[in-house]
Amino acid sequence: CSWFGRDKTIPDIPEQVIYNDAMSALDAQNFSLAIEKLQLLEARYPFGRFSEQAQLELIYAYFRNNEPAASRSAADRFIRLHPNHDNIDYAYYMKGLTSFEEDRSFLARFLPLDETQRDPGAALDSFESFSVLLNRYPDSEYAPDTQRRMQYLKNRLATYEIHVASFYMKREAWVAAANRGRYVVENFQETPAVPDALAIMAEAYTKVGLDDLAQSAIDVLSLNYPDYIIRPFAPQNFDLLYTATFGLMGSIEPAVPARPVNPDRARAMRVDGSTQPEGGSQTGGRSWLNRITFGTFGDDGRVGEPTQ
Amino acid sequence: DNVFVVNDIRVEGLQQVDAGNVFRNFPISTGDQVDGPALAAATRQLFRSGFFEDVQLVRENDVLVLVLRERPAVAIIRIEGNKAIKEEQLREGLKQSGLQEGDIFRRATLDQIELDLMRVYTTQGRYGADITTEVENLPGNRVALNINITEGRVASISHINIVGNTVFTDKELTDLFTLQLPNFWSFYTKSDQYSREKLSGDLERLRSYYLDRGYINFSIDSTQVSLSPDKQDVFITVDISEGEQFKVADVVFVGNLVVSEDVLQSKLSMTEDDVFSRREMTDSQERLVRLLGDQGYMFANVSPIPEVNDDNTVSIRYFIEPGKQTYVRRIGIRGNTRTADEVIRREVEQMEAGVVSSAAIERSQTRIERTGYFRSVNVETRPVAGTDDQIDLEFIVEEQQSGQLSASVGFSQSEGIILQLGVSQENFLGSGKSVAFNVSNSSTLTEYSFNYLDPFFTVDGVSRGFNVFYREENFDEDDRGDYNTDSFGGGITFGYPIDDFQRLSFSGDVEFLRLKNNLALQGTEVFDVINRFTQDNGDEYLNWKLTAGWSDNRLNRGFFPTKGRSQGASLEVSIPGSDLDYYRAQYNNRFYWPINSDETWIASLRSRVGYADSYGDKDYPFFKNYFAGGLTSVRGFEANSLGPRYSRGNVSSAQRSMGGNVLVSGSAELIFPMPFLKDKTAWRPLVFMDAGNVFTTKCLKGATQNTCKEGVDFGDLRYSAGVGLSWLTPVGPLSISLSKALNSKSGDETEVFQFALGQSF
Amino acid sequence: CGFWGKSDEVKPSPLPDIVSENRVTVLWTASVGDGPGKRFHEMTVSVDGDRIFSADHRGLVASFDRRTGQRVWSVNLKEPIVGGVGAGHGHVIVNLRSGEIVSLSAENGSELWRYQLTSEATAQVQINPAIVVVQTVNGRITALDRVTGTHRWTYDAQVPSLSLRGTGAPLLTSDVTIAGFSNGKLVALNNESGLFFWETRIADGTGRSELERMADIKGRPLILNNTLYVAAYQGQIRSINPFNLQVFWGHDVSTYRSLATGFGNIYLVNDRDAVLAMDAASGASVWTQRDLSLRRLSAPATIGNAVVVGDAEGYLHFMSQVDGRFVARHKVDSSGVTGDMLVRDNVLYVLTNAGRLAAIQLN
Amino acid sequence: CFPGVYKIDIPQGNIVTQEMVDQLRPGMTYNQVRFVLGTPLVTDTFNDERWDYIYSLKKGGKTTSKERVTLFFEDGRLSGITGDYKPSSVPAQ
Repeated sequence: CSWFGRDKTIPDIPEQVIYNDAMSALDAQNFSLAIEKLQLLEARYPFGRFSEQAQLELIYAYFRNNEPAASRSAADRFIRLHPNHDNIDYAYYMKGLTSFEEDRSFLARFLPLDETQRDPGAALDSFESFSVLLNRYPDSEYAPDTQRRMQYLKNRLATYEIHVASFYMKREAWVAAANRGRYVVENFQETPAVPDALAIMAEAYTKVGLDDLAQSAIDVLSLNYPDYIIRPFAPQNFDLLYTATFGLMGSIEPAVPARPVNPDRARAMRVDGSTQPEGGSQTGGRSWLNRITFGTFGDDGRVGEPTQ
Repeated sequence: DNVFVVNDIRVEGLQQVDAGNVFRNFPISTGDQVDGPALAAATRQLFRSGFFEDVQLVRENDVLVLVLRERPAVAIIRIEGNKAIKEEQLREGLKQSGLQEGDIFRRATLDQIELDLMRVYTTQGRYGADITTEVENLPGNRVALNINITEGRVASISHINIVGNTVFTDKELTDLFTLQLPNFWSFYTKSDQYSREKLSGDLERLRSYYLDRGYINFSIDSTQVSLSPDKQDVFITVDISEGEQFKVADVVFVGNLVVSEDVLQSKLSMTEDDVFSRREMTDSQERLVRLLGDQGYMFANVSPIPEVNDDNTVSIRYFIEPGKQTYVRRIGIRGNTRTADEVIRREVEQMEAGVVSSAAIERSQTRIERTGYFRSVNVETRPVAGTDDQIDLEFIVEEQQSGQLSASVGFSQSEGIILQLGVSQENFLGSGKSVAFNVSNSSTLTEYSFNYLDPFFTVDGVSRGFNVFYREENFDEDDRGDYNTDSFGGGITFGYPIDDFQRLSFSGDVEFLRLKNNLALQGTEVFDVINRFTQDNGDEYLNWKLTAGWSDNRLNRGFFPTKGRSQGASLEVSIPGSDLDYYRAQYNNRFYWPINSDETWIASLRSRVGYADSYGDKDYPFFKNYFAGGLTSVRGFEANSLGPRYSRGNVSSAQRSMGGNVLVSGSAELIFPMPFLKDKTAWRPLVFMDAGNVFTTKCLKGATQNTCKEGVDFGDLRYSAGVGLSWLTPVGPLSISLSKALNSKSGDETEVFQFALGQSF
Repeated sequence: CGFWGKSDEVKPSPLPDIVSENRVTVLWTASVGDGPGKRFHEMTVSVDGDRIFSADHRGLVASFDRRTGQRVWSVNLKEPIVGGVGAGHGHVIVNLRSGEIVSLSAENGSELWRYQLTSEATAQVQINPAIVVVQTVNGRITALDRVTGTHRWTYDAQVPSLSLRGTGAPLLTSDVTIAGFSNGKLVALNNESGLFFWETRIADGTGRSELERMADIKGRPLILNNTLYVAAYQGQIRSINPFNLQVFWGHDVSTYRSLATGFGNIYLVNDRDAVLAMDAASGASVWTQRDLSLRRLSAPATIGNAVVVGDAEGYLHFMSQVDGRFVARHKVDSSGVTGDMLVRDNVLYVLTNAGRLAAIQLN
Repeated sequence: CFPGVYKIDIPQGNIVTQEMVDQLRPGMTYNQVRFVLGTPLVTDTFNDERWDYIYSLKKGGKTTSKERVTLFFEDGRLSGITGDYKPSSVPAQ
């Protein structure tokens, strides 16, 4: 009994009209309208001429409407339905991009949160989707950008490993720290974190008495990174003066590893032509602001990332 | 037969389906040489794609013509008449049986639908339900499916009969069941509605009831479920044979005991000639597995095998297989989008590349929960592929805003611009450090304060923090006496754990304070008393204070604890050489007992006692008194309004409490689950009863109106009762309480409604 | 679509208007405690000599004089009774909820013996000079010695887990017990040894859901000039030669009530509450009375030239055995009639759910 | 400088006992060694013919025990062993 005239009889709009409306909405960047049209197209003409293209556009529309989860599931659905479609690489690319954006979370843009110390889960998903794209469709048009983003993700994940390694050095869990270092050396070869990893391995192995392992790490380090300054990761114990004066009198904070190369910033640099790498490579000096706020704000004197 | 080379393929009859789909499912392409069987196979494959009702191949000399008739696609599915089960649930059921809008319609799925939907209803005990579907053709080879349902009433249980029970009464056994005869509460509990899962759960409970009381040979011979002819009443008959009650003959450990036998023995809760109980046996088994887990045998397996002897006794053999010594390879942390990895990892007692200990993993989870930064903390263990003795751990946290942000800019004629900005963050920017600064300037309070605490100054959890403040307080506004104090100072504090639960803390502070009397109240007792105090002790004081503290926190969670207790004590002393020489000692404790097994009903008790006095020749400073009343002490009374009073005007009723140097307060609470809401984790409703007051051992000199009563008199304790609610808002915890003062005496200022942001019960 | 009311509730048909051709006279009425109660227990009355025996669900057992309705004795066992009253050869047997059956002396109601069964017995216990036979819901037939109540033999049938409430009462002859089960099978057992004579399937119990697979034989089978008539729920009605299982006739029907016979017909009330009359010899349908549909009728009984059924509102509907037209109607009380009725010497004995026992004559 | 600070135990590396080492025989494959001693937590990235079984336990801030056994392999076979435990039958490397 349709009390409120509930039966939805949809007037029959031809396939072509819906598709054109969707395309114009996309061009006008009215993404929610585009999504609505594309969904209508799929419901009414599930196997029509435009259904595959509609599903691809839907992935893009959700992404720009910043619904990453919906975009990723639309991409998954497309991959499942059309395994050998000729521009399926776009779907993989978008899957990688959605988790890439999710990793640099909303807060990171406004608060000084260093995502290399946060949950690497999204970064791992993104890395996986991108690597599927690269080895299945090496000559896809998205390969170069994917390459760059994977390099960024590798740096980010490597830096995360170094953070954990430095914690375990502070904790004096030497084997744990060494293994984290080894993980970087074995999995993230061409990242700026490798020298730190080797330094940690060397120091940890010496602390635990495996001097020959330590020596081989140092040999590799000095061979490949001659200008790297080895500095202690394990903290000396605190003297009373330092504890009472809140480190104003002397800085023994272990240096935190290099910041990863960030493609967006790199692009920004190329755009404004400045070649001077950001942040400079002040060594050792902790900014005044950083001291006062105990390492919360301001530049903490980390070694600037090496010029690309 | 006729073999020919196909030099073109033509398709006829396509409406909906895209040509690409056809060619993808049709193995023959132009230029192939084909014969009869190949064509037949190609037709079958195209048919199997499911797009077409009929596929015919016609040969026009060298052109192969595919004559296709498409299967209709389902455009719309309309479901009518469903009340008890929502449409999405039904549509989900349909999707599972392969039918959703846009799919191809096959006749076979039609009766599959009726069967699936009927099964959804019968599992809910609606045996009287009746489902009919019609297919309505639409233009463009599409169909609409109209499914109409008459749900009928849910069959309710009208007879549960257990036959063969002699040891326990019928009532004792049927009370174990979740299925009950209809009673007053049935409309809410729905316990009278039959479902197969509930019955099998109940039978399991019945079996455990007997097996846990020694009846090892208990058996359920048959279970008969029957319906009345109109299918509205369900009758359940359970035939059992109880067997004899068995005692334990002996307990033996067999296999590779990596731990000494008496340690294993200590974990048993059922030994020689106890009555046999299956639950005790399985509980002991779990404790043994945990014991082995603590020793690093993560994949240990303990299987208890009871052997029935014929003299009504059972001998139990625990067969122990420790498996390999297990190690943790990597510990992952997920879900911390704001909190830094180290802030969580430093709470984890299990080390990477170290022997695994399930006790350490459990303590780590409790420690992370106790930080109060997270709404939920879970840990998963996953074996490492390719090894049989390594596992990876993963701590998954769900972050919760802890701390509060308050900012207000106001203007009132009497006070001018009121500016207040305060940030207090437990987990400041995810750094695990707690930072709070407060800038406020209004008539009652001008304050600039900053305090900071790093709970992990050293990796072992030695905390270090400090605070600085400048404050001008006019106590008149918030009822704490008629004087003003200007003070500034600062201090540092250290704390460190001495075991998993207890911490010691030491801090040193310096404070400069100036006391100003309120000239408007000249001639009143309050004025005289303060005046007399400043005459005897001066009105400016420089104090050096040392405070020692002890805390013992065994609560299971930082937010909304449901179990455990926490207590703490502190002693603040001003060192000789300060202008005032006094000490303030206080002790507080909190207990939580879960009442039911899933810890949604919790009883909690809390109490606080304080004593302060001066030890030199100076008087005890009244502005360091304890206060009582308000949301965090005795609810139902205005904040800080309890305690001995001094009159502040000639009218006798205009009195004001100045606090006291002895504080006694306590509260009993019953916490219950938030009704009506699905996600109950963010709410904590409770009913409470508070009691408390402050007393003074020596009334201030110069008191004339004898309204101030000396000495501690428990008769003066004030009581209140009421209901309270804490809610974890995205900004921070919000608490409100509605309370009734039970024995308020004349002059007490009661308050029914009280609330605070940033404070949780 | 009933927005507020229970639109899905199935409504019984209204009282048909009738021209009463016969007169109903109530010889006597008596009250038997609270009667079977509304829990769908099928308490039946039974007669032995000139006594009639009945019980209520709280534990009261009473005996009345069949002619005058005078209470002879009544005993309260103070234990809930779930099964109908069996009487015969000096014994009155009731089935307790605890799974025990209690035999009282027909003379004075004193307890003779008790026996603990392995499950619940809802159907009336059958008594013959030598043995007493009872059927329990777990598909078991138990035979006990009539005098001493000691165990003689048991027979177990495999029954499905979902069935209609209660079992049929077995048909006890001098040397054979014929019992129908909820698995749709009819079984004949030797009274001496309990051994298995034969078995035949009355309902095939197939279907896609547990509901459709229910195939209980709940009504009592009927023997009419040594032909056996038996009917099943969602199954068939069959006329069988009990000696060689030859099936004279059979067709699909669904009933869970006992059959009745008269004027050469077999009377049956199906699960939609239509009253069907079939010729006993050929099985051809004589007449069908649908005006009482969905009034939840009791099993039919024949009295004089009428066939009578009770309904859930307590009415007795008398229909002519010739063409099924209504000839009389009488309201006993408003609690409804569920259990089978009993006719002896042209007097109808009815027990209503509230425990009112009435002796009724039609002339 | 804080008296009585509670420090958690820090176990690191594989527990190795004399009985385990005694079960080692020269020429054992990687899997056989792994079956006896368990998977090594320390392997040298730059030389996979060498496995180090080290164990250290720091209780209450002080290292209470520290053991080390290093195994050497030649083309997949156990060839030498050094460190705190030495089985009598294997020639010292």
